[in-house]
Amino acid sequence: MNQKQLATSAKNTWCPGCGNFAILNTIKKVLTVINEEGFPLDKIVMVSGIGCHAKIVDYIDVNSYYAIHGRVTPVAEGIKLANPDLKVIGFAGDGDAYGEGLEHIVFAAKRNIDITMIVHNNRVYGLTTGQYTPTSPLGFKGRSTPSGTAELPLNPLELMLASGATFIARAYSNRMDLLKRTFKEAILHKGFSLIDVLQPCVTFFNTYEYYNKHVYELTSHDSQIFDQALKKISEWDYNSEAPIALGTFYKIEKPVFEEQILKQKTKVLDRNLKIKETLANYI
Amino acid sequence: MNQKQLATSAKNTWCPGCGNFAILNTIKKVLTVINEEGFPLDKIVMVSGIGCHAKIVDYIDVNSYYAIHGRVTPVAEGIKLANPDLKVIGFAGDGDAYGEGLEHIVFAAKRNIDITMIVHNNRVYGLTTGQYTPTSPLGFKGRSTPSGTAELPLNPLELMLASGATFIARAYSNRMDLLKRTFKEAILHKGFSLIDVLQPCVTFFNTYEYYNKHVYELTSHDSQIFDQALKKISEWDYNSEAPIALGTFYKIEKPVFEEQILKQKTKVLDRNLKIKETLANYI
Amino acid sequence: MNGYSILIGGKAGDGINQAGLLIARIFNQLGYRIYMYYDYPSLIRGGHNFSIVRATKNKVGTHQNQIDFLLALNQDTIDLHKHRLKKTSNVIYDSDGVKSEGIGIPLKTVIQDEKAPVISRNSCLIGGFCKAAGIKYNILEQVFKKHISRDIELNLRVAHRGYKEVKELAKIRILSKRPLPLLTGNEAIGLGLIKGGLSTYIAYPMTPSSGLLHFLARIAKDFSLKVIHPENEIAVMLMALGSSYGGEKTAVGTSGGGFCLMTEGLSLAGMSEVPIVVMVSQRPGPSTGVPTYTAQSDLHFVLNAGQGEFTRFMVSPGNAEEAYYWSTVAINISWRYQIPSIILVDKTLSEGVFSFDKEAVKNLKEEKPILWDKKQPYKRYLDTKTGISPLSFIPNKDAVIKVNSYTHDEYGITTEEPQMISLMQDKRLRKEQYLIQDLEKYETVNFFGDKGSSVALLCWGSTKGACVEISEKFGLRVVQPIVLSPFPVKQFRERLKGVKKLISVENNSTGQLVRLINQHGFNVDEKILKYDGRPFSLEELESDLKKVIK
Amino acid sequence: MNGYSILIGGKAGDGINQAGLLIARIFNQLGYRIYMYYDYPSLIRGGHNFSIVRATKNKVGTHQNQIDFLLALNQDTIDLHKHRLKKTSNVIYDSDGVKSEGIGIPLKTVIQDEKAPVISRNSCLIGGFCKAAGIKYNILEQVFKKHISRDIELNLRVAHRGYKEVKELAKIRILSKRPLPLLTGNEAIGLGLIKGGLSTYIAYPMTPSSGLLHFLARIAKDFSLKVIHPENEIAVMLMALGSSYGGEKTAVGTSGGGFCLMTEGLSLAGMSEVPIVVMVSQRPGPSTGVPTYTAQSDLHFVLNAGQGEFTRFMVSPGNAEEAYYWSTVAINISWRYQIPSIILVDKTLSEGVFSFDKEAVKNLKEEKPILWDKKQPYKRYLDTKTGISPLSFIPNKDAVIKVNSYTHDEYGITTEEPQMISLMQDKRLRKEQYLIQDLEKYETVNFFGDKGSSVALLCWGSTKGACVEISEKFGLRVVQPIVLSPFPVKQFRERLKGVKKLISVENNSTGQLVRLINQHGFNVDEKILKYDGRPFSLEELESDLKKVIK
Ligand SMILES: Cc1ncc(C[n+]2csc(CCOP(=O)(O)OP(=O)(O)O)c2C)c(N)n1
Ligand SMILES: Cc1ncc(C[n+]2csc(CCOP(=O)(O)OP(=O)(O)O)c2C)c(N)n1
Ligand code: SF4
Ligand code: SF4
Ligand SMILES: [Mg+2]
Ligand SMILES: [Mg+2]
Repeated sequence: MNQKQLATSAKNTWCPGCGNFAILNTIKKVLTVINEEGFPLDKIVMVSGIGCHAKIVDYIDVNSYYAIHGRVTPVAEGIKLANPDLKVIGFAGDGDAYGEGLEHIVFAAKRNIDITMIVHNNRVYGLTTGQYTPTSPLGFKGRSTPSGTAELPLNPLELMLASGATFIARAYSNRMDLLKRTFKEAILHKGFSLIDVLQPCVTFFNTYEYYNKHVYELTSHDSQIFDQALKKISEWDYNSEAPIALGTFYKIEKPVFEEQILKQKTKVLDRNLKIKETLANYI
Repeated sequence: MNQKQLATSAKNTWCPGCGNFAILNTIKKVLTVINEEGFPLDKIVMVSGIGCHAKIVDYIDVNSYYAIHGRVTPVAEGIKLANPDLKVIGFAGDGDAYGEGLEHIVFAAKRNIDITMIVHNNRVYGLTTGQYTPTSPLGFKGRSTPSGTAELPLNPLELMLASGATFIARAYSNRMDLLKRTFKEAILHKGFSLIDVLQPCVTFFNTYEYYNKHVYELTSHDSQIFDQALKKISEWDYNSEAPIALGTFYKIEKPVFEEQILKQKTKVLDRNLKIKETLANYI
Repeated sequence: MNGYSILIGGKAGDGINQAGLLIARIFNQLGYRIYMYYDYPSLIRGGHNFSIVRATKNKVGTHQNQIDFLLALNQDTIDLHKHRLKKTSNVIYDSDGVKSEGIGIPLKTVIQDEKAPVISRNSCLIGGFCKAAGIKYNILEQVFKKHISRDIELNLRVAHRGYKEVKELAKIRILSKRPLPLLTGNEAIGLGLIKGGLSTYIAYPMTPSSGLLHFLARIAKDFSLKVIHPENEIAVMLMALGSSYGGEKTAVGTSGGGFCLMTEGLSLAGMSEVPIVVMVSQRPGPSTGVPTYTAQSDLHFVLNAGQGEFTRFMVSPGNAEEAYYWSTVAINISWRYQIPSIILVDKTLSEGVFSFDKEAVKNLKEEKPILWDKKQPYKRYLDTKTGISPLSFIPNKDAVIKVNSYTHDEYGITTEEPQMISLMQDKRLRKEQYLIQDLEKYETVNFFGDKGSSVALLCWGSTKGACVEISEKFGLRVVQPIVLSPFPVKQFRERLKGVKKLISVENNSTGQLVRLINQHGFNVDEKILKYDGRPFSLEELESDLKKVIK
Repeated sequence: MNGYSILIGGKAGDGINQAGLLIARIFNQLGYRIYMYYDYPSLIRGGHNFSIVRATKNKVGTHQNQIDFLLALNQDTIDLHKHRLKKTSNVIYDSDGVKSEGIGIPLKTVIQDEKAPVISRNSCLIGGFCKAAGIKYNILEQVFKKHISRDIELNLRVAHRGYKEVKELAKIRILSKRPLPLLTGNEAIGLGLIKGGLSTYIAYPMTPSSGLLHFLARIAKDFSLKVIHPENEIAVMLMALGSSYGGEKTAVGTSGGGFCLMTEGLSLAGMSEVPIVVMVSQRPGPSTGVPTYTAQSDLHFVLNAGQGEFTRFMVSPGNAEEAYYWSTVAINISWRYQIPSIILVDKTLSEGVFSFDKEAVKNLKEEKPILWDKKQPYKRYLDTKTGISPLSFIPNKDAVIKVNSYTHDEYGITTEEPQMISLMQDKRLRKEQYLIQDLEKYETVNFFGDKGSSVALLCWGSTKGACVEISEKFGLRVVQPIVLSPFPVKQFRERLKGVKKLISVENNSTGQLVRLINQHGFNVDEKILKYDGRPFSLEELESDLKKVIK
């Protein structure tokens, strides 16, 4: 399996220069590598929401559920619960994961279900032509807020930390090597992982220059320590000018939800017999 | 206006011993005090969800919107936006505010809209007869999880801190004096405030004894400092045995959303004229 | 109807549902068929709860206003229900707190004597009732031993005290029928789904659907089910679709307000053609309404829920056997056609208790879905004659399985081409045509009473019970469509042959089934509607009926 | 239809909508009436976008397949649309990138020469078009100056270059009518709501409803509106109800998927009797479907959305004037009756551009709701003859205003009493009866074409445009119910008098209006359905029509 073989018949319709291309190319590479290392591609499932980001599932020839806006996470969770042998990767937008359906990442993190969420965070609603999202800076002028927003952005990674996520990272589409390492690490992590990928939207919020100036890669960071993670995560609040750390902020081990659920399962040999027995209890 | 006058024709249907009685009596007292201090009662609006807690609006004779499960916050926000002169107090359950509609408290906190959320946190779904909620301890045996839950609880206050809430407190229905002080402080706070009220459910999760043993009141705590707030908030994770701090963890000043929104408003004298002018721009 | 009605009442927290069930089980042992109605307000302690147990020779499915025994744990029970008493009725009450005629037992004293918990007052009362009704103590003992898990010795002791306190007043006949399992409608649905291969149930609690969640959670281990209760109904539906796409036969359950939050996912199921079974149990709306009571007022909402047009299967069973049977059908059809199957019930059916006769139900098997034969490269949305595209499951080395909420081509890739849009819409709708044919082999429209009568009652779901029973008295025909989507026009027309006067009986305020049959060119002559949250009692329906048939 | 059709096409990002609008505005200045259809896939850059501008003497509301001018910014535009050309049509294209017959203008060269941005290619093309069409440059100049906000000088320069490059090929007649504002359906709705007193608009973006959000956000300051875009559609609806309860006239807008998430709140509005206006703009489903295209496939969903039974007002306007007028009615009725008012449109109406003649619209005023007269102690849910309880607003020293999602008594306190449940359901439903009477004073069912014809087209919403225009050719009657709930049975029956053959024309795959009229005892003889995401063009409808009328 090579990257070419991962292509589909779909025509790519992202804007030239969009940060999504790097995400697409990188995930293809990572899937290829994982596959070469022995994990079968047919055990990979991609899930996406609705938005520019979401088109990624049309562009990669692996199993996928192209779902609805804001609901990537529960779909991914359901797939994982159906078959814990699969690697389930969710591709969400910032409007998607941090706005419309914010509750789901909180609960997936709380459960520590072993799925990976890749958030294409362009800090704007791309596909609906440029409204502010939960991570847009204060005063952002979008089509629903022509005089500028009146709210500070969320720091989604701080929220993830507070929710009990066991793997939290930030990457930047324009730093493809780190992107690749982070994707792989997250996918291989056992437990809930979320990567906030800074993904410039050249059309509605072109942040390349800004990020190029401010990003740096975490070094000598102990990702097992909550306080260190928090410190680095809160260094940049998605609003003020500050250094923007990239890399894995937090990574710990905790029991995963699906195993707890499956523990409760037993093998039933004859359902009809069991129904009979159950009914007998109700006489 | 005295407390008696605040009564309605509704018959109270909480279980004898329920922590909700203390919340009811305390809020009545606080409303009476606020009123005596000059704030008119007809500018108070209560909003509630659905659950045992929510019945509180039936028991107090002030303006109220008895809304639906999980949606106390947006209703309260809408009322505040309609008339910023009102004091809007939301009464929510833990299933309500931390489960079904979790996203709303995060966004209300992010916006710093000046409403007060009082969460009757009995750590169980009371009215639907005892299922686990987001703050039930690991292994909780409710009717939907007879073998015990497989997930750790959320710490809702940590989540609120990560969401930008400007007033975060915890109280205990069985410590009525602090409850009263905290309610008043929260209602008078300008900005989004949330109080997690530990409220034992005698029927489905009787925690009186446990709390009586573990709670203590915060002293020499600087509620303006994020790190101190976090430290005290995370001392107890709603799961393990630990001291349970009561009081105001965090309290800071930030611009409030409704003022930002209203700033954008102007007075229009003649709508018809303005429509004509607008149409002229479209010729 | 050659049987008995026993009402037991008290406060919430007195264990009235459980007490009613114990009485029902005692009659069950005596060879009676059971129907139990349980009435309770939305609160946990206090208020007034009551159960009416009907024990009859032949199966019934509704309660009567008039009762033979009134068992009162508190004064309310007497005050609120004494109008139900006939001359021959007996009252048994807690003489420690209740003023009444009839037989008093000092329940409080007894349990204090025995150091038994307060809740065991009802055991004592049941003991007294058994004696009064001439039911042997050993029947009580047998039932208690099997069905009381906690403090059984204490309970038996206080029951025996009750038994001794009272004189025999009647002699309930023992019938020769074998006892049957007593199931709520929710439990029957659960077992029917299991029979059809259910492997995962996902739900968020909401009365009156929660019973299904609780039941399946309780028996999960026995059937190796995954039972999940996530953050809200949106997560429920979307997780369920993920699970189903992952190959697990998955169902969800809720009531109106929760169903609202599932509608977006339902439409996704329609477009992505991922099977899903949805149990919706109705209660009076709008909005929170009267959450522990009953209504049939969501028919058109559920029938039309979700944007766009897609095929859905919907059934509304009218008793436990139908609930069991049609739940199996629902899951089979959902997977065969890759469409949503909806089981629409209400509080009356969900929480009502029925004698369940499995032998009376045609035995169904779990059906295999239509699977890919590997002859051609895999296309998830292959356009076929029936509109059904063969399934393949993950992982499959030879198939990439792409499902999509956008309009898509056969492979599952998004399209905006006009021809493909129409073609795929046709493909999806075509399934309905085949489903209609397929359904011809089922009895989709039930038929009771005097089948030759030119006056017919039209009902659906839980109102069936009252209609069937009353029809015997009036010599009426009863027509009950069970399948509501796709509407079984052909069978319905046959059932109506020769009907001159059609009278609909519904638990709603506008006549929703009437509106549905109107769409198909049928009309009714009269509507009998009840929308106070309570099901029709036999007597109520009788008196309403008398107003429209002369 | 004595007019012109101009198609301009290019890639997303080429400014095709804006270019079409400029052309429309130029014709507007020449005294023409405008209808513009804009077609674009769901992507931001690339793909193929086109606008068809129709400029006619009398108003029309649909596009034609055949065009008089084809303006091509890229090769696709030629390849995809050349079948639309007549013998007399003219093609103008970018000779720097397109191969075609007709008139080439080296657009790329021109803008490079002028150092103008790429997007200004369309200005150059419009310049060339004006010359070819014999339209005076000063008209172009006037329109550009008014409607281009950025780089106007540069745009005029390249437009002039285009103007000079081309020879005059035709001479568009100047008509004597005064120019009218050109509005999208969404904008007309926005102004109609404002006219009715809108003070707060809350929405989450969703095509094709977003235009209303963007428009109201843009003009918010002019009308002192609060325009809020919260976290999701659930928050939208619930915030809106809070706002409305707080006394602000509030509306929300969305499309099918977002509407799903509002259904629970809608039912809450029904029960709590808090007024709300909901604009729903349809697109092809199920689920995400084809998000930037059109459909009329949510009628029954919207009509029945939300658990329980409650009165709702629903209109479906068919052009900008109707959108304006009925949006005012919708907000007035919502507040008068304290019920949800729904404005159901679709992409075609929402994003189509219409000449808007305010003078042709009956002038309506913002109506005051029915207010408490302070004579009796305040009861939020006072049971009145009409079912409408007088309103009081917070703060009011003398009134405590309690609204409730549970069934409640007159004061707003929760109840579970059977009599009160029925009584309050009757109260709420009674409003519908009064609303029906009230609506008699409006033209709830439109009537066009040959009103005596025994063959009638039945349509709703945006399909009106094509039906009305084609009816002239065929001498048909057109019946268009605008109010869909409560269904105006009386007026509808009158409009159908003498009809022998009724043909429904709908943009969906099952005939949803047909199903609705079936409920009221009406039938159609033929259905013309289109469900490929595109509206009917005049020619398509003509050919479909020929198949069913002979
Ligand atoms: C329930 C619902 N609401 C709204 C929409 C419309 N919608 C489609 S994509 C989108 C926003 C996408 O933003 P984001 O998730 O950030 O993705 P991006 O396009 O930026 O990649 C919205 C609001 C929808 N499809 N469904
Ligand atoms: C959308 C929706 N889902 C489910 C319910 C059923 N329901 C009513 S109250 C409740 C839980 C209440 O729990 P909580 O908020 O903790 O309140 P408590 O009763 O414990 O005070 C639920 C699930 C509902 N009313 N609406
Ligand atoms: S709009 Fe933005 S996010 Fe979407 S494809 Fe274009 S550049 Fe990328
Ligand atoms: S069930 Fe629990 S929360 Fe509800 S009233 Fe009883 S004690 Fe209180
Ligand atoms: Mg985005
Ligand atoms: Mg609770």
